[in-house]
Amino acid sequence: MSVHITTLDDRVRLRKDDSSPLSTQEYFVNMGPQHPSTHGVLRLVLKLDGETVREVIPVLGYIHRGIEKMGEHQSYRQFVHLSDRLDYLSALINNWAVSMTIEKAANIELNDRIQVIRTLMAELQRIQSHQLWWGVFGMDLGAFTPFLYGFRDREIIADIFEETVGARLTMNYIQPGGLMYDIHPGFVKRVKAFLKYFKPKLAEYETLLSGNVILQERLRGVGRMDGQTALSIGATGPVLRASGVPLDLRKSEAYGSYGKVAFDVVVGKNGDCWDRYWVRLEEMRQSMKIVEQLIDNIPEGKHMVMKPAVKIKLPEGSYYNQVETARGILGVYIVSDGKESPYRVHLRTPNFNNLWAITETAANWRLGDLVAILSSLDVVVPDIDR
Amino acid sequence: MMQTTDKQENPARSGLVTAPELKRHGFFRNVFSGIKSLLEGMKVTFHYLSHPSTVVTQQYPENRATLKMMERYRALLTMIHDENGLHKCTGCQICHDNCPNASINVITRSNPVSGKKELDRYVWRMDSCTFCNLCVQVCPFGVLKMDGNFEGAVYDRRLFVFTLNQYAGPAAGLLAKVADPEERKKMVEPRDRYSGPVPLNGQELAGVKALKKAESGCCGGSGGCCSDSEELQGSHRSKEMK
Amino acid sequence: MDSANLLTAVAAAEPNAKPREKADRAAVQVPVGNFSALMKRLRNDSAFAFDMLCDHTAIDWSEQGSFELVYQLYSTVHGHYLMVTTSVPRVNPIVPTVREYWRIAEFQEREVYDMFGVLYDGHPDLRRLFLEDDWKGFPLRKDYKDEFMLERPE
Amino acid sequence: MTGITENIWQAKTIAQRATEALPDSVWFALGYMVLGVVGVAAFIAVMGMGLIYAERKIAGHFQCRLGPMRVGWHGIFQTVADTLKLLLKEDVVPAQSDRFLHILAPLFTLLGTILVLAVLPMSPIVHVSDVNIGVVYVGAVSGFGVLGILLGGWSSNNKWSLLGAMRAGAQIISYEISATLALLVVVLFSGTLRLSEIVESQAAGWWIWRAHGVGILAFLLFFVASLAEINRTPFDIPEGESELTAGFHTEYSGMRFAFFFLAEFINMFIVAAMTATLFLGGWMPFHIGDFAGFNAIMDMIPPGLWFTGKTAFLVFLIMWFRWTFPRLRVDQLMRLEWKVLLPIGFVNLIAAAVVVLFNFYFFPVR
Repeated sequence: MSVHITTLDDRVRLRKDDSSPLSTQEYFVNMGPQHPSTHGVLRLVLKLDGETVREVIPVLGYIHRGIEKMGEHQSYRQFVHLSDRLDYLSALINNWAVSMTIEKAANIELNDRIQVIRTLMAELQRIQSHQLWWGVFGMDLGAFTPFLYGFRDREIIADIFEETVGARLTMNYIQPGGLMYDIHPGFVKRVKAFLKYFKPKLAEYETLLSGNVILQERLRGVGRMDGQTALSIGATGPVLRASGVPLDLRKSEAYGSYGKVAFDVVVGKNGDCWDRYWVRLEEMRQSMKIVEQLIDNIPEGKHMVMKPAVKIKLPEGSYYNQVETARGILGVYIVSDGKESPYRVHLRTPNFNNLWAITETAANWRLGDLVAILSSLDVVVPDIDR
Repeated sequence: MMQTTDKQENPARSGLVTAPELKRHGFFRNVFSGIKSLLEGMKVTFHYLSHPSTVVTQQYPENRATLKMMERYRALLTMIHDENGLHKCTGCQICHDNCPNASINVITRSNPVSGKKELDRYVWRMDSCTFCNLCVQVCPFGVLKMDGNFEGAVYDRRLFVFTLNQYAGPAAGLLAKVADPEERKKMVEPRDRYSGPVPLNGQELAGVKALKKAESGCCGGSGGCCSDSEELQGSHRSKEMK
Repeated sequence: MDSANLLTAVAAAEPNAKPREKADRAAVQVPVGNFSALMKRLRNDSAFAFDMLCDHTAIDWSEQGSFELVYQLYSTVHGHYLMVTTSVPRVNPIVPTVREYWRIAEFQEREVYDMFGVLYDGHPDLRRLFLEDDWKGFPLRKDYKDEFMLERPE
Repeated sequence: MTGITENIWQAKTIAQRATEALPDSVWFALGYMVLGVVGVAAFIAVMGMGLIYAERKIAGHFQCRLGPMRVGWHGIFQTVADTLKLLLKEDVVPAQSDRFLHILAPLFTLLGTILVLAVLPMSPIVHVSDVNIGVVYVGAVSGFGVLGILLGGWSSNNKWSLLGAMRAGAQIISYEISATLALLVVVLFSGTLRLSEIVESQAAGWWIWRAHGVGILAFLLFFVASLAEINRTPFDIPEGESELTAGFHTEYSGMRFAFFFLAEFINMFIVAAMTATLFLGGWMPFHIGDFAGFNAIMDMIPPGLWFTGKTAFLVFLIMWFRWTFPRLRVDQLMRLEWKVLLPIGFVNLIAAAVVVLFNFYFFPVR
C-alpha cells in the first residue's frame, strides 16, 4: 500500500539552487482567487520562470457550497433550482439535465411541445453563454470593447428569458414533468427579432476580433491539446470538439428535439486556442440554425404533464443522465432509496473536467498565453466547486 | 430509455464543420493583411461612435417612468388581495413545504369568532429566498404572485422579513359567506408589513411584531419604508414603481 | 455494443464482476481485488475502448458500512456506456487508483478523498481538493456533523 | 522661397520673453518664469482631467454606452469628482515595501512628463522654453518615466508589480530605439534639433508628405513606437489588466496612483503633440509649397488651433486603437520591435539620408 497524503505546501516547495550567485530561480505566484481573468474565485498557483509558466496548480474550493449535500435534504423538485447555481450561464440546460434524469427515472412521458420549448430555450441559452464568453475572451486578451458588445447582445436573450421565465439568470424554468410556465405570447416574435438582429452582429464579431491579426497571433498554436489528451482529461463540449473529437450529445443521444433538427457538429483541427475560439463562434451559428428550424414549429400541447404540487418519488436505484450544456457534458447522478429526497446526488460538471486541461496545456507558455488558454477553456468557477 | 448506444445516424444532418486553418504568408503580405484587418476592426468601432442611436445604456433612476419589468418578472413575493382587500390563503402550508430554503413561514390561528383554523401571518424572508417561484406554482388557490418590483434594497437586514397578508382572518371565499358586516369586522385583524428581527437559524420566529418607526431608520430605500402608519397597515404595495 | 452484450463481454473478461442491480444503464459490480485489472482491461482492450472516464464518485451506504465507488465510463469509439462499481468498507477504505488509465481520475479521486475520505492506492498527489488541507472530517459522509451546518427548520 | 520661411508669426518662447525682460525689470522676468511654471502645472491638471473625461466619453460611445453622465452636464465634472476622491483617499504603502522608493516612484514618472511639456511648441507664443537640442532633450527626459515605473514595480514588493515593471523596462527601452530612428529622419530633413525650427522648417509642407514615402513611414514608425513607449493598447502589457491585475501600480492607491494615471494620460498628449510637431507641422498651418494664395487662406486659422486640432486627432486615434485592439503578448511585442520596426527604421533612415542628399522633396527649400 502506498497511500501518501500530500498538502499544498508540499506541492509548492522550491528547490533552492545556490550553485552560482547569478543562477535564476523559478518562483510561485498566486493567480487568484482575486484576479481579473480567473472569472471569479479560481486560484491558480503558478510556477513561473520569468514570464514562462512551468506548472499550473489549481486550488479550488473558494465557492464550494455543498450542493450535493444540500441535495440530500431536498425534494427532487426543489433540487432543480440548485442546478441553476452550478454553471449559471447555462442555468436552463442544467435544469434540463436534472429534470431529464428525474423524468427518466420516474418514467414521466413528455409531450412534443415541452421538448421543443426545452430545446429552444437550451439553444438560446447556449448562444447567450457563448456571447458572454466571446466578450470575456476579448477582454482577457486586452480588448475591452467586445466585452460590452457581448453583453449588449446577451441582454436581448436575457429579455426573452425574462418575458417567458421571469428571471434573467437563475431560471428554475425546466422542471420535472414540464415547464414552469408556457411560453409567453410574445416569445416567438422576440426570438425572431433576435435572430434577425444577431446575424449581422455575428459577422461583426468576426470582423472585430476573429479577423484581427493580433488576436490570430495570440491564439494560433497556443495551448495545443490533442484529442487523446482531451479525452483522458475528460474534457467535453467545445474544448473536446476543438481537439477534433466530434462528441456532441445533442447528436449522439438526440435527446429533446435535437433528433428532428439539422445542425452540424463543429470540430477543430489542432486543439489550440484558435480552434476553441472558432468552435464556439460557429456553434452560435449552428444554435441559431436550430432555433430557426424550431421557432415556427412549436406544437400545441400542455406545458406541464403533471400537477406541480405532486411529490415525486423515484424507485430505488441509481440513475445517471447527461446533457450537453454550453460548456460540455453535465452528468447528473442520482441514487434513490425510494424516499422523497435523493439518497445521494452527484453532479458531473463540465467545467470541473475542462479545468484540468490547463495543467496539460499551459506549461511552457507565457503568462499572457495562460490567460488566453484559461479563457478559451471558458471555465465557470461555481460549476467547478459546486 | 437507458441505452444510448443506438446512434440515430442520418447522413443528411450529421455534418461536421471544421475550423479553418490560420494561414501565414510572406512578410509583406502579412504586414498589409494585418494592417487591413486592424482597419476593418476600427471601422466597426467607429460605426458605433458615429451612431449615437446605437447606445443601449439605460439611465436607471432617471428612467423609472418608462422602465417596465416583464409581467412574469420574479422579485417581491406578493399575496394577491382583491379589490376588497381580501386574500385567498387558507394556511394549508403547501408553499411552506415546497420552499427549498425555508423562507416561508405560514403562521395560523383559530378564528376568535368561528374558531376555525385560518391564516394569522404569512411571513416571507426575502434574505433567504432564491426566487425559484415554487411557492407560486404549487399554491392550489392562486394566493401568491411574484411582483416585478425589484427595488427591494434596504439598509437593515431585519427589513427583509415581510408579512404578506394585510389581515389575519379567513380567506375571501369563507369571509364572503359571513353576512353580518359587524361579525366580519370582528373576524379579521389587520397585520403590518414587517415581522420583527430576523430570527437566526434554529430560533423560532419569535416576537412577530412590527418594527417601531424610530428603529427602522431605513427611509432612504425606495422599496420598503415605514414612513407613515398607513403604509404599515399594508398599503405599501400601492407604492409601486411606475 | 448494447447493454446486454456489454455485460456479457465484461463477465467474460472478469468472472468476478457481477451485474449491478438497480441501475439505469449497463453496470457491473466488481470486488476491490479485481478492480484494477478490470479497469485496465476496459481502458486498453479495443473491444471495450473506454477512453473517457465521465464521472467518478462515491456513495456512503452508512447502514451497510461501506462506500460504493462509482465509475461512469464512456467510449467515443463504440459509443457505449458502462458503470463500474466497487465497494470498500467505511473503516480504512483503500482502492487502487485509475490515474494511469485516465488522467482526470487524479482529480476526481481527490474530490472523493476530500468528501468521503476514501484513500487511493498509488495516487501521486492525494490531497484535499476543495477543502483546506487541515480540515477535519469528510463532509459528504452521512454521519458528518459540523457546527456551522444549518438544519432545515421544519 | 523667402516668403514662407520668413518668421511671420513672431515666435517667441516664454523663456525668451523672460530673458528680454530681465534688463528692464527683474519682476517681469520672474513673472514670465512663474507663468511658465504655473502654466505647465495647470496645463497638466486641466489637460489630464480633460483627457480622462474624453477617453471615458469616447470609450463609452465606442462601446454603445454613454460614459459618465451624472456629475454636471453629461458628466463634465466627473473627473473633478474623481480627482477629489483620489486626493482624499488613504495612501496605502505596503508594509513590506521599500517605503522611500515607493513614494518616490510616481513623482519620477510625473516629472518626466512635466519636463517634456516645457519644450513643446504649442503655438508661436505658447512655448515655455526652446532648447537648442530639443529633440535629444525630449528623448532623454521621457526616458525618466520608465525609471519611475521600474522603481514602483520593484519597491512594491509584489511579484505582479515586479513582472509589470520588468515588462515595462524591456518594452520602453526597446521601442525607444525605433522612435529615435524615426525621429532622426525628421532631424535629417530639417537639419536642426531645435523643436521650433523643426516646426518652421515645415512651412513649405509637412514632413509627412513632403518627403515622399519616407516621411509617412517615419510617421508610422514613430507613432507606433511611441504608443509602445507610453504603454497604450495594443502595447499595454506592463499594466496588462487581465494578466497582471494592474502591473506596476498594483500596490498604489490614492493620489500616488493618480500620479501614474495622470502621467499616462499626459504622455498620450505628449506623444500626439510630438508626432504632430515632427511630422504634421506642429502649429504650422497646412501649406503647399509656395502657393501663396492657398497658404494665406490656411494662415487665417490661428496656429494654436492647428496644433490643437492635429494633437486632438492623434489623441483620438490613440483612443480608437485602445478601444478596438487586443493586446500583444510580451514576446510578440519584442519580435515586432526587433524584427519588424527596427529593420524598417534603419532602412528608412538610410532612405531619408538619400532624400536629403539629393534634395528630393516636394518643394525643396535649400
